[in-house]
Amino acid sequence: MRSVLIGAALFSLGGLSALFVKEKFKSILFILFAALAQVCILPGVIQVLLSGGYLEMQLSFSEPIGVSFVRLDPLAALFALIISLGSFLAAVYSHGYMKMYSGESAELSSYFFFLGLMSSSMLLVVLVQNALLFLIVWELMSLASFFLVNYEHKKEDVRKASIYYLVAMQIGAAFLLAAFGWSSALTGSLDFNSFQSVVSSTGAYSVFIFILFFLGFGTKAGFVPLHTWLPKAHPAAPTGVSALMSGVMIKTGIYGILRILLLTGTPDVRLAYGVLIISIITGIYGIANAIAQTDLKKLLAFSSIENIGIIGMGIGVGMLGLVYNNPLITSLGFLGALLHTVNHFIFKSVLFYGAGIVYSQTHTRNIEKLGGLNNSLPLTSMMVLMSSLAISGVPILNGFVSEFAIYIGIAKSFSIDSIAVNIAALMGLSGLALIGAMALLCFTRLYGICFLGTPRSHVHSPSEEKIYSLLLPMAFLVVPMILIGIVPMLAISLVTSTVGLFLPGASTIVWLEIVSLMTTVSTSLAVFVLFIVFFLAVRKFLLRNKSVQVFKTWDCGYQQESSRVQYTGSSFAQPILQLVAELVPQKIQVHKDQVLFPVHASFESHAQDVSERVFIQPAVRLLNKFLNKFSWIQSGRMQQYILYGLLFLVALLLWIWSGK
Amino acid sequence: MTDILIILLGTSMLYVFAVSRIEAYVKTLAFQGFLLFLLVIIDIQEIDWLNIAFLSLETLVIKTMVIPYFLFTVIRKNEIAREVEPYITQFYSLIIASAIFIFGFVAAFWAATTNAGIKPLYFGVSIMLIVSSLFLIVNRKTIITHILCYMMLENGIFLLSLSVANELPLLVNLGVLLDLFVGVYLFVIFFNKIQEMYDGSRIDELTDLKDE
Amino acid sequence: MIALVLVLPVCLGVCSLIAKNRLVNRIALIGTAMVYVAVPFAQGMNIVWTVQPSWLTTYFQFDTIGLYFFCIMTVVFCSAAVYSLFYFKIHALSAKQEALYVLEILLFVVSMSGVILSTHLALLWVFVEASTLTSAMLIYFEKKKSSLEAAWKYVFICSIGIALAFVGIIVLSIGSRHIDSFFFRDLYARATEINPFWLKVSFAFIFVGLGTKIGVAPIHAWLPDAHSEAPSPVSALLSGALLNSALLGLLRVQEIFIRARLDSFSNFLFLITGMLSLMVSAVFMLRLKNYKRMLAYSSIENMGILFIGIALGRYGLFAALLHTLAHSLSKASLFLTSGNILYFYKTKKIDEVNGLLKTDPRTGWLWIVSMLAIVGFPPFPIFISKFLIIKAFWLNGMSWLAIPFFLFVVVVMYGMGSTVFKMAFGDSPRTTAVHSKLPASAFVPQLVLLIILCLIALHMPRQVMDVLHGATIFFQ
Amino acid sequence: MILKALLFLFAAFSPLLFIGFINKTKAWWAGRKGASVVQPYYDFTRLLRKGEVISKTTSFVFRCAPSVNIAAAFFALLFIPMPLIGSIVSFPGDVILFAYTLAAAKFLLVLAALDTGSSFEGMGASREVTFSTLIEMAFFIVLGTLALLTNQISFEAIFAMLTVSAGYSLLVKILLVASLFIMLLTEGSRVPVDDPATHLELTMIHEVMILDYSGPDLAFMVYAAAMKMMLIALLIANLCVPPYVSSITATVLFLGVLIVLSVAVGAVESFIARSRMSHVPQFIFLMTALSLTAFAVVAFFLRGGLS
Repeated sequence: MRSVLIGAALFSLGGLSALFVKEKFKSILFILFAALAQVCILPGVIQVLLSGGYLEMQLSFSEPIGVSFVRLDPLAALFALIISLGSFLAAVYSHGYMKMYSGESAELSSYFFFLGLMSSSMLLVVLVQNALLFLIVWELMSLASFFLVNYEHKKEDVRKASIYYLVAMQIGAAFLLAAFGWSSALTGSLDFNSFQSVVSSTGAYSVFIFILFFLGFGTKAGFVPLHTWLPKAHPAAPTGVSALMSGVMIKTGIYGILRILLLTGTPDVRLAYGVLIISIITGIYGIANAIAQTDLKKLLAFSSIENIGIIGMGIGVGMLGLVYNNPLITSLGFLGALLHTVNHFIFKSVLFYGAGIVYSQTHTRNIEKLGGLNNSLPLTSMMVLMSSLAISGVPILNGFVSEFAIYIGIAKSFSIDSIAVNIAALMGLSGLALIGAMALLCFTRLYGICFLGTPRSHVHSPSEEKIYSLLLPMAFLVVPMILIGIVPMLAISLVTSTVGLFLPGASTIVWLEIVSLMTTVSTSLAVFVLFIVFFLAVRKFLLRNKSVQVFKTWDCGYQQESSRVQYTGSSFAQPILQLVAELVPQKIQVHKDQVLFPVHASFESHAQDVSERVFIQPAVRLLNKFLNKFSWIQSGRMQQYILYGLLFLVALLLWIWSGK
Repeated sequence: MTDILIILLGTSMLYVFAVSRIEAYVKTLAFQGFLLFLLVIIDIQEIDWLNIAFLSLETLVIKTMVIPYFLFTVIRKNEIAREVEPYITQFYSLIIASAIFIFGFVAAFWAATTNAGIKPLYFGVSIMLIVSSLFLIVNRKTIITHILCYMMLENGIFLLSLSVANELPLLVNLGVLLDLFVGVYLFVIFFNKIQEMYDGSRIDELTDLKDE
Repeated sequence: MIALVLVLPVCLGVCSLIAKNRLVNRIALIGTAMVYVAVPFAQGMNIVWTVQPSWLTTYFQFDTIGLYFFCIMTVVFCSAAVYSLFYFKIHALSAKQEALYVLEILLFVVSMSGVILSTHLALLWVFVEASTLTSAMLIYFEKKKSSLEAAWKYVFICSIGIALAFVGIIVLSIGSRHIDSFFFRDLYARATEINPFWLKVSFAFIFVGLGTKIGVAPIHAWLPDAHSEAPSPVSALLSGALLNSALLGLLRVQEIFIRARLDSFSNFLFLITGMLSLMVSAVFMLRLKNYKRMLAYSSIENMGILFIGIALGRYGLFAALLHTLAHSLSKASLFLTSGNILYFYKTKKIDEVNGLLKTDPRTGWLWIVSMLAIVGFPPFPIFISKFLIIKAFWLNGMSWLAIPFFLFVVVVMYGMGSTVFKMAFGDSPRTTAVHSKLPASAFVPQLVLLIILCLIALHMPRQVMDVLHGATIFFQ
Repeated sequence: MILKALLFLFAAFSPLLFIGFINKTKAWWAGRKGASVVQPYYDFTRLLRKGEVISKTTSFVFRCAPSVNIAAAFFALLFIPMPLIGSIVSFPGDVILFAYTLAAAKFLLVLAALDTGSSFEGMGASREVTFSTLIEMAFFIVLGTLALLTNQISFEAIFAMLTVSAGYSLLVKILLVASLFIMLLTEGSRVPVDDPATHLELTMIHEVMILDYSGPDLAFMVYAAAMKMMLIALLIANLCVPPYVSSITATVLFLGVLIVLSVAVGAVESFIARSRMSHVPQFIFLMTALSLTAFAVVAFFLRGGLS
C-alpha cells in the first residue's frame, strides 16, 4: 500500500520539480516521474485486482480530520489502474502536444504542476476512506483541473468556460458536503464504513442521503440535468488534459456512486428505477447533442455524456439485480458498467488524442472545414477509425463486450415477473439500441466528414509522421482495444474481483455461466474475422489479373471538380435532427440585408444545450432578479445606514417586549 | 427639586427641535451640561467623594464650558448660521418630539411600577433624550448638527447612568470621558476637513461611495 | 506582562512622533511586533512579569480565548507591520507622516489588545470606542476625498453604535443590581440571578452596538467604504483584527446568556444576522466594480458564517473559532496583495486590471491563492470550518438552513472567483504597469500567512488545538 | 454434419433466388413475362468476372467495405435456425451479436459512401443511417418481446419455444410478423421506403450508396443486400413455421412461406407507390408501434408466457 501512496506523491512531485527546470526538459522530467509512479502503483493494483484481497494503511491527521484509513480494495484498484495509466499517457501526449505552446515557459510549468497535482489527487480520491480527507482531495482535483482548463486564458471563451466549470464543481461539492455532513452527523464518525448503517436500507434517511450522494457524484460524472459544464470545459482544455478529464476524471464520479452502492447493500427499489431512467435519458440526450455538434472536441465531450449514460444503465441493471437478489443480473450489470468504464477510457482517450493531432496539424476543430485527412494523416486516421468502430459497439472491438454484458443483463431481467421491471427492462433495451444506432450515425459522421472524401478547405497539414510522442499513446491504447474485443476474458478476469464485491455471496456458478458465455462469443468473433479474411482473399483472387482503373467519382457528367459538392457534417445530421428537434434545438441566425437583391447573406446555426435553456438559465435569471432587488441597501446616505441599525434595534425590543 | 431640573432638561431637548439656528443648539448643549452638574451635586448618595468630585468636574468643566466653547470657535470660523431644511419638515418633527416626550413619561411611570430600583423620572427623561437625539441625527442634514446631537445622546446616556446610581469604578469613568472628548475632537477635525473639501457642510453630498 | 502589551507601544509611538526620523519609526513598529510575538510564548511558558501594579491584573487578564484572539491579532499585526515598510517606500512618506502613521497604528493595536485583555465589561466598551477613534485617522491617511467620506461615516456610525452599547451596559446594571460589578467572572458566576427581561433588553442594545463594530448585516453599511478606502496594511488590520476583537466582546457577553440558560434567544439573533449578512454579501458581490470593496463584502460574508457558527451551539462554536483564525489570516493576505495591485495598476477598478500574472507572477499567484483560501478551497482551513458548520447544522436539526447557506456561499464564490480570475488572467495589461521588481516586504508577509493557513488546515499543531478546545470549553 | 453444411450452402445461395421471385412477381403483375427467376445469378457471376473502376478520392475503407459486408451477412446467417438443422451457432445473446454484426456492416457501408466524396452518396448515407436508427430500436423491441415471451435470448431457443396456440400468442405472432415485414421492406430498401428501380440519384437511398462500386465489389454489395433481406425473411419464416411439426413438412412449409413473402414484396412494390421522404419515418414508427403493442400484449396478458 505504501508504494501506491508513494506513486501518487510522485506525480505531484514531478509537477513540482517541473517548475524549476528549463522549458525543454519540463515535459521529459514529468514523463520520468510519471513512469516512476507507474512502477510503484501498477504492481500493487494488479495484485489486488487479481487476488481480490485489499491493502490498507492508516494515516493520522490533526483533529478535525482525525485518523484516516487508506484502502486499496478491488473497486479502488480498478479505478486506480485507469487513473495511473491515463495520467501517464497524458504526460507522454503533453510532451508532443505542448510544443505548440512553446515559448511561454511560465505557462508550461504551471501546466505540468497542475497536471501532476490533478493526477495525484485523482489517485487519492479512490484510495481515501475518511469523509473530510475525501472532500479535500476531491476539491483539489476540481481545482487542479480548473487551472488546466484555464490554460489558454488569453481567449475570452476559455476563461468563461473555466469559471462555469468551477461553479458547477462547487455546486457538486456542495451536495457532497451536505451528504457527508449529514451522514457523519448521524453516525458521529468520518470513516466510510461507519456510514454503512446510515446509507443501507435500514437507515432512516437512506433514500435522501443516497440522492444527495448521487447528485454530488452525478455532477462530476455528467448525468443529464447536471452535465452542462462538460461540453464547455472539455473543448476549452488542451487536448492532453481533456483526454484525461473525459477518460478518467468523470469516472471518479462513477467511482463515488459505486462506493456508496457498496455501502448500501440492497438499495431501495425506487432508487434502482431512478438511476436506470436517468441513465437512459443521459445516454439519449448525450448522443443526440453529439450528432448536432460541429466542434470536434465538443462532439467527443457529449459522447462522453452518452457513455456515462451507458455506464449508469449498467449500474441501474446491477441495482435491479440487487433489489430482486438475482446474482446473475447483478453481476452482468456491474460487469457491464465496470467494463464499459475501462473501455470508454481506452477509446475516448484515443479519439481525443486523434482530435488533438488534427488540431495541432490543422489548427481548427470545426469539422465543416476538415476533410480528406486520410491521406495526409494516415496513421491517425486508421487509429481514429478503430476507436470510432469501438465506441459504436462494433463486435470485433472492445466497445461491444461491455454493451453485450449490459444487454444480456437486461434480457435476463425479463425473467423477473413484475410488470414494472419488464417495462424498465424494455426501456433499457430499446434505449441502449437507440443509443448504439445514434452512436453509429454520430461516429460515421465524425470519421466520414473529417477523414474521408476531399479536403473542404485549404488546410496545411504537413506529414504527421514525425510527431511520435502524439502517436505513441494512441498506439498503446489501440492494442488493448482489439485484444479485449477479440478475447473478452482478458478484461473480465481483471474485473471479476471488483464485481464480486457487489454480489452478496460471491456465487461462483454465476461466474462460470458468464465465462462460458464470453468464450463462445470470442470463438464466434474469431469465425467472423475468418469470414472477412476469406472474402478479402476471394476479392484479391478475382481481381488478380483484372484491370483496376482509377477515375473520378460519378458526378452525373458535371465537369467542374469541386470539394463543396460533398455532404457536410450538418447536412449529414439534418434528417435525424429533424426527428429529435425538441431535444436538440437549433438556433438559426440568418443575416440578409433588406435590399431587393441582397448581395451578402449569411446563415449560421448553433446547437443549443436544451437543459441549459430549461434548467440553468431560468434559475440564474431568477436568482439575479431576487438579488438585484436589494441593491438599494448600499445607497451611500449615512442616515439610511443609521436608520437600519435603529429599526433593527426597535424590532428587537418589540420582540422582547412581546416575548416578556 | 431634582424633578424640576430633569423636566428642564426635557424641555431643552424640545427647544432644540423648535429652533434651527446652530448657535442655539450649542447654548442648549451648555445648559444641559450645567443641569447635569446640578443633578450630580444635589443627588449625592455615596460617600466616595473622589468619584463625585470627578463627576462634577466632568459635567461642569467639560460638558458646560470646554466643549461648547470649542464648538463655538469652530462654528464662527466656518460661518455656519442656519440648519438646512430637514427630511421631515420642522412642523411634523416637533409633533414627533412631543410624542417622544410623552413616551418618556409613560416609560417613567412604567419604571416606577417595576421594582427594579431605578429612579423613574430620571429613566423616563433619559430615554426621551436618547430617542429624540437619535431621531435628530437621522433627520437633520448638516454635519455640525450631527455632532451636537451626538453630544446630546451622550448627555442622555449620562442621565441614564445617574438613574441607575450604581457607580462605575473611577478608571472606567475616566475612560468614558476620555473617549467622549477625543470623539468630539475627532468629529470637529473631520468637520473642518469636509468643509475644505466639499465647500459646504451638507451631509447628503457625501454619497459617492455606493454600490447602487 | 500586560503592562508590556499596553504601555510599551504607546511610549514607542510617542517617542517616534517626537524623534520624527525614519529609523526610529521602523524600530518602534518592528519592536512592538517583536514584543507582541514574544508575549504569547511567554504566556505559554507562564513566565510572570514580577513588577506589575495589582489593579492592572484585576482589569486585564489573559484567558484561553483571549490568548487565541491575541495570537491571531499578533500574526496579522506583524504581517501588516512588515508590509507597512513597503507601503512607506512606495508612497515616499515624509518622516513626519511616517511617525504619525506608526503612532496611530500602535495606538490602534493597543486599543484592540485592550479589548481582548479587559475583564470588565465597561472597560471593554471603552477600549472598543478607543479602537474606533484611533483607526479613524488611519482610514483618512491617504487624504483623498473618498477616504475622508469613508472615515467620517466610519467614525460617526460606530460611535453611535458604541453609545447604544453603553446604554445596554447601563440596562444590564439595572437587571443585575445585587451583583453590582461588571467583572465577567462575577457576571458568569451569578448569571442566573440577573432579571431575564432586563438581560434580554441589554443584550439587544449590546448586540446592535458591537454588531455595528463587527459589521454584520443590518448594521454593516459602513464596512465596505471604510475597508476599501483605508491604506492596504490598515485595512488588513481592520479586517483581520478589529472585527475579531469586537467579536470577542460579543462572545464574552453571549457567555452570560449561556450561563443564564437563555441562549435560545441569543442563538436565534445570531442566526438571523448571520443569514442576513450572507444575503447582503451575495447581493453586492455580483455587482461590484472595485476589488477592495469586494474584499470588504467577503469580510461581511465571513462574519455572517461566524455568527451562524456561534448560533449552532458548542460544535458550531469550535467551527466558528477555527473560521475566525482562517478568515483573519487569508483576508489580511488578500488586502496586502491588493496593495501590490494598487501599486502596479494605480486603480481600484476591476475592469482596468487584467493580465496580472503577466505583470508580476508573484503577486498574481498570491492574489489567486489567497482568494482560494478565503472562498474555502481545500488546502485551506475555511473548507474544514465550512464542513464542520454543515455538520453542526444537522446536529442542531436545522438541515433546511443548509440550502440558503450553500446558495449564498456559491454565489459569493462565483462573484469573487470570476473577479479575481478576470484580473489575474488575460493577456495584455493595458495600463502602463510599472515593471520594477517588488521588494521582499511586498510578498513575504502574504507567503507566511498562507503557509500558516496550510499548516493549520492539514496538520494543526497541538498547542493551537489545545487553545481552540480551551476556548470552547472556557465557556463551559 | 454434412447435411448441416449442405443446407447452410443452400440457404447461403438462396437470396438471389428470393430477388428473382420478387422481380418475377413484379413483371407478372405488370403483364410482362419478365426475366427468369435465375437472372440475378447470371448478373452476379457476370459482375465477378469484370474489372473495377475505383474513384481516386477513396481510401482503403472503400476497398474493404464490400468484403466486410458480405462476410457480416454470411456470419449473421449462422445464427438463424433452419427447418431441419436449427442454427449452426447458437448461444444466449447471439440475438445481439446478430444485430450488431449487421450494424458493423452498415457502419462500413456508410463510411465507403462518404469516402467517395460525392453528394449523392452522402445523401444516401445520411438517409440510410437515420432510418436504420429507427429500425434498430424497433427491432430490439421485437427481440425484447420474444425474450419476455420465451425467457430465452438465442434465436434457436426462442423459435424452439414458440408453439402455435390460439388467442393472445397468435395475435402476438401476427403483430411480430407484420413489424418484421416492415423491417424487411426498409432493410431491403423496397418500395414504400426506397425504389430499387429508380434512375434519379437524388431519390435513391440504398442504390446510391453502392453507386461507385463496380465488378466484384458491386457483386458483393448486391449479394450482401439480398442476404440481409433473406435473413429477415428467414426470421419471419421461423415465426410462421411451428417447430413441433415433423421436419419434412416443416421444410416444405418453410419454403412456401419464403415464396409467399417474395410474392408479397413483389405485390407491395407493384401496388403501392413510393412514400415521400418525410413520411418514411412515420412508416417506420408503425413498426415500433406494432412491436410495442406486441410487447404490451405479452407483458399484460401472457404474463405466464409460454415458458
